[in-house]
Amino acid sequence: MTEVVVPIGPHHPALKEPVNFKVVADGETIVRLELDVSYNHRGIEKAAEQRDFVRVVPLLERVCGICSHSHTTVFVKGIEEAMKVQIPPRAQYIRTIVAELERIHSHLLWFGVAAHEIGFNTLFMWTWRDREAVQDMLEEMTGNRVNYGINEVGGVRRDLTPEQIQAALKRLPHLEDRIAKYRDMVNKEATMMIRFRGVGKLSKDDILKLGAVGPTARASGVDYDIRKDDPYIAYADVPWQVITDTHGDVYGRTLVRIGELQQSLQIVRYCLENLPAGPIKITTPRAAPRGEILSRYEAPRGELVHFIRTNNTDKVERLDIRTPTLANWTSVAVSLVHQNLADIPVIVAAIDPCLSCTSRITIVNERGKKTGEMTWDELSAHGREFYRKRGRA
Amino acid sequence: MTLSQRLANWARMKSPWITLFNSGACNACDIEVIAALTPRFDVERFGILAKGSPRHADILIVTGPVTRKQAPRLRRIWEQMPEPKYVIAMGACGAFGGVFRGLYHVVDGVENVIPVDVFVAGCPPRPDEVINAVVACLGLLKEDLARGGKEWRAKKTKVIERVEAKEGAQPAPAKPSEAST
Amino acid sequence: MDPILLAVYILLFPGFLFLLAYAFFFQFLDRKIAARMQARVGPPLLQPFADFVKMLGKEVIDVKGMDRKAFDAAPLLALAAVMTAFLYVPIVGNSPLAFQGDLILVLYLLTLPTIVLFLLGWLSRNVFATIGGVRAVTQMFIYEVPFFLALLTPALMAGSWSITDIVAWQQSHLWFAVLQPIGFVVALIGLQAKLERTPFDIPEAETEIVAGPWTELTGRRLAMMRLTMDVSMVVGSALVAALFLGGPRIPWTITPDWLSWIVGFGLFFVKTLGVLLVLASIKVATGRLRIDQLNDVGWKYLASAAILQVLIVLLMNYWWVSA
Amino acid sequence: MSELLKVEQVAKAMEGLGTVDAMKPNRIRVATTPAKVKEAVQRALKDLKCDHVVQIAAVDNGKSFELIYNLTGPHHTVVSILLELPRDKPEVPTASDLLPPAGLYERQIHDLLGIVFVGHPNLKRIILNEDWPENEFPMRKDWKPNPNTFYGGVHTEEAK
Repeated sequence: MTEVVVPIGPHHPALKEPVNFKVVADGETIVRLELDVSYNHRGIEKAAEQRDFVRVVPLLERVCGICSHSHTTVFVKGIEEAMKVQIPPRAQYIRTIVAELERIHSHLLWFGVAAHEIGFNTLFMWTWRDREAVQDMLEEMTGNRVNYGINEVGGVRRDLTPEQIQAALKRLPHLEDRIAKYRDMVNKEATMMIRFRGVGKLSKDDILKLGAVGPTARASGVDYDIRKDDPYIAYADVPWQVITDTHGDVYGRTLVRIGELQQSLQIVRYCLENLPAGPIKITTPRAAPRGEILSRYEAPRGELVHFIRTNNTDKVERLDIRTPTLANWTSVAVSLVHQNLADIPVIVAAIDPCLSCTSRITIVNERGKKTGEMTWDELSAHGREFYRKRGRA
Repeated sequence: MTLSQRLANWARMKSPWITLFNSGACNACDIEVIAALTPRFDVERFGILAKGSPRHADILIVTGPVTRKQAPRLRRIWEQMPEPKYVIAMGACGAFGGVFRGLYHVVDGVENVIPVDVFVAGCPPRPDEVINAVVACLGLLKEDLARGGKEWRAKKTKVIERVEAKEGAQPAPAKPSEAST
Repeated sequence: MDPILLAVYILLFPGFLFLLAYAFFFQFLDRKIAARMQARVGPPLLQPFADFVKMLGKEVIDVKGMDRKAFDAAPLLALAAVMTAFLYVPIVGNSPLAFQGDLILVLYLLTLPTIVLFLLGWLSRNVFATIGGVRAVTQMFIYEVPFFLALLTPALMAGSWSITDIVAWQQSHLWFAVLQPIGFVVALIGLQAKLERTPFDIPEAETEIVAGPWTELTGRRLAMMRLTMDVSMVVGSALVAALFLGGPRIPWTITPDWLSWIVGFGLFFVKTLGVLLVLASIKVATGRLRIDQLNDVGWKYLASAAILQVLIVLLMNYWWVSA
Repeated sequence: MSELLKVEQVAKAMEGLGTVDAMKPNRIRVATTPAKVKEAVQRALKDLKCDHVVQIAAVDNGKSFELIYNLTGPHHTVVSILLELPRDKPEVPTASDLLPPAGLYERQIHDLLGIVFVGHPNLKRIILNEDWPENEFPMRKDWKPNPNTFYGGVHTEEAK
C-alpha cells in the first residue's frame, strides 16, 4: 500500500481543538507524523506586559476556557508571593473549592470526549449530563459556568453563602456514585477495553525523558503532583493523596483521571464543610517589588508554570507561561508513531490537549521507512536515536 | 408560494445542521456549543445535528477571535459549505476580538474574514443562547427565502455604512491596530 | 395475480411508497430509541422527512476533476437495488414475485450499497473518502461470509431457496430463531455491520476521517445515499424477521382472507420493530472497533459461529428430517 | 518524599560554574555563563538527580536577554540555571540533546525573542503563522507592529 498523507484538522470533528496532523500512513499504520498546533497563538504574553494587575486577570482568565481558574490562580498566587502578602484562609479555601470543581468538570469533559473519540456516544452524553451538576455549582458560587472571574490579587471577589454551601453539598453524593459507576464501566465495557488497552503506551523512563506531566505522567508511575510537591493555597491541610497507575496507556490515564475525580470530590467536600470564617480579601499595594517568581500549579492537564518577573511597577515586566499540554506534546508525538490511524484521536485525547493553552508544533519521523526528503527536527534526531536504541534493546 | 416551495421552506426550518470551527478561541465557547448537544439542552429535539464535514452543514458556528494562522483556513471552510449557509460568530471574541482585541497575532473578529449573519453575546454565551442564535439564523433564513436570497440584507447594511462614512468613523481596520495600552 | 393488483403491490402498498414511509419511520425510531437511552429527548416524528427534503434543496458541489455523471448515478443505483430487494420479502402473506432462489437475489442486492460507497469514496478525490471507501470494502469482506452463512442455514433446513417457502415451513415447525439461535445472533451482528452502525461504523468514523465516503456528498446525492441506508435497514430487518422469526404468518390459518392479511402485516410490523430495537440497543451500548480488531472479531468469532451453525443444521437434517 | 536539596549540595555540584543563591527554600538559582550552560545542565541531571525540565523562561529586560532553565526531580527542589546573553548576538548552545522537551521550548523562544540556539536540529518557525515577516520578534521590548507590513490572515479586499 503506498504512503498516503492524511491531513487531520485543523477543522476536525474529533479534535474539538484546532490541531493539524499531517500523517504519512502506510495502510493503517502511521509512519510519519507532523503535528501543527500553532493555530491558537494570540500573543497573550505581550498583551500581559501592557496591563496592570487588575486588568491582566480577565485576560489570563481566557488563556484557556476549560482551565481558566488555573491560569488566574497561578498568576495571582505569584504576584502575592512577590508582594510578600498572605491572603486570608477563607479566600484560600474558596480558591481551592473552585480549583477542584474545575478539575472535576475538566476530567468529566475529557472522559466524555475520549468516549466520543471511540464512537461510544452514550458515555459522552452521560458524563456531560453529570458535568452539568458541577456547572450549576460553579455558576451559583462564581456567577458564570466557565471563565469564573473569582480571583483577584489579594483574595477572592465573591463570598460563599451558607445556602450555596448546602446546595453544593447536596449534589456531591450523586456525583460520587456516578463516578464509581464509570470506574467499573471502564473495566467491564468490551469496546472501551479493546480501544483503550495498550494504546499509546509509554514507560516510566519514556515519560521522564520526554517530560510529560499530569495524569499522562502519573499513569506511568511518575508521582509528580505540584499540590503535593510544592503545596499552595489550601492543599497542605486537606487530606488527599496522589493517584498513580502503572499501565502507562490510555486505559491507565483514564483510571488516573477517575481516581483524581474521586479525590477532588473529597477535597471539595472537606473544604465546604470546614470553610474558615473571616474576610475574603485584603487590600494590596498597587505595585509589586522587583523580583522573579516561578509560580507552579497543578492544572487538570498537568503542571502549569507561570514565570513572573516584576519590576516594582503595577505591570508585569515579563510573564512566561508554560502550559501542561506543551510538555505533553513531545510524549504524544513519539507515542503516535507505529500506532493505527484510528488511534490518533484517542491517543491525542488521552493527554487531554488544551490547544488554547499551547500553540506549538512537533515533527516526529520514524526512520523505519524513508518517505521522500527527511524533515529536519530535533525530535526526529531524538526519535531516530530513541528508536534505534529501542530497536536494539 | 407553491406547495413545493412551502414544503422546502418548512424542511429547511426544521433541520438546521451545524458545524463548529474553533478559530483560535479559548475553547470556552466550544464547550458551551458542545454542551448544547448534551442531554440537558439537547438540540436534537429541534432537528439540529452537529456534522463533521462542512459539506453537510448549513450553519457554521465560529468561535474565537480569528488568529492570523486560522484566518485562511476559516475562509476555505466557509467556501466549502453548500449554499443556503449561515455564519454565527460566538461571543465577544467573534464580534470584535473580545479580550484579545489588538493582540499582534489576532485579526479582531470574524467579520474581517467572512460575512457573519448572527452575533451571540456573552463570554462564553450559555448553551441556550447558542440555541437562540440558531433560531435567529432560521428567522433570517425564512426572510431570505421570502425575499429571494441575501441581497435585501446587503441593502439594509449599506445604509449603515453610508451613515458611518458621513460621520468619518473609521471602519474596523483589518491591520493590527496599535496594541491598546 | 392480475397485473393491476401486482402494480399496486409493487408501487403502493407493500411496495415503494410504503417502504419509503416506513424507512423514514425506522430512522425516526432508531434515533428516538438511541436518544432516550442517552437520557435525551430525541428528534420529532417528521424529522427524517424534513432532513431528506432539506438535503434535496441544498446546492450540489462538484469537486474539481470529478466524474459528475458517475457521482450522480451511484446513489440512485444503490437505492434502486435495495428497493427491489424489498419486493421479495413477504410482508402481507407470501410475496407474489417469489421464485426459487430469491433469497440469493436479495442478499446480492443488499451488498450493492457497500460497493457503491466504495465507488463514491474513490470518485470524490478526497483522501478521507478514499480511506473510508477502502475501509468499507475491507469491512465487507469481514462480515459478508458469516452473514451469508447465517442467512442460508434456514434455507438448508427448510429445503428451499425462496423466502416465502421458508416462512411457510416455519408456520408448521418451530421458528428458526429457536432452532438456530447461533445463526440468529450472527445474522443480527452481520446486519449491524452491513448497515455500518456503531460497533462497525468504521468507514464513516466521524471522529477519525471526517465522514469517510460521505465527505464529498452534498445536496440530493447525500439525500439519496442517506435514504438508501434507511431503506436497507428496513429491508435487512424485514429479511431477518422473515427468516428467523416466522415472517407475517402465524401457525393456525385464519379463514377470511383479508383478516389474515391484516394479522400478517401486524406481525411483520411487530417483528421488524423488535429487530430494530435490538439493533438500536447494540448501537447505543458499544463504541467503535478498529478495522484490524474487527478483522480478528469477524473471522475468529463470527465466521466460526456461522460454520458451527451450518454443521449443526446438517446434522439435524440428517437425523431429524430423514427419521 | 525525599526532603529538599540544600544550598551547599547545589554549590558543591556546581562549583566553578557560577554563583549559587537560594531564592526560596525549594528554589535554588545558579547564575552561569552561556558557554558553561551545557555543563551546568549535565551536572544538574547527574549529580543533583534532576529528571524533569519544568520550564525554560526567556526575558528581555531592555539591556540584554536572560535565559532561565528550571529543572526539578524527586527532591522537589527547583534548580534554576540563569544566563545573560548580549543583545546584539544572542547565541547559546542548545540543550535539546540532554532534555528532549527543551527542543520545543527553545524553538518558541527563538520565534518570539530571536535567541539562536546553536546545534538545534530544527530551528524552524513554530508559533507564528506562515506569512509572519522574517526576523520580526514580537516579544522584544522594542518591537512595535508597524501598520503597513502584512502579518498574515486574510487580505482585506478578499474578506468583504
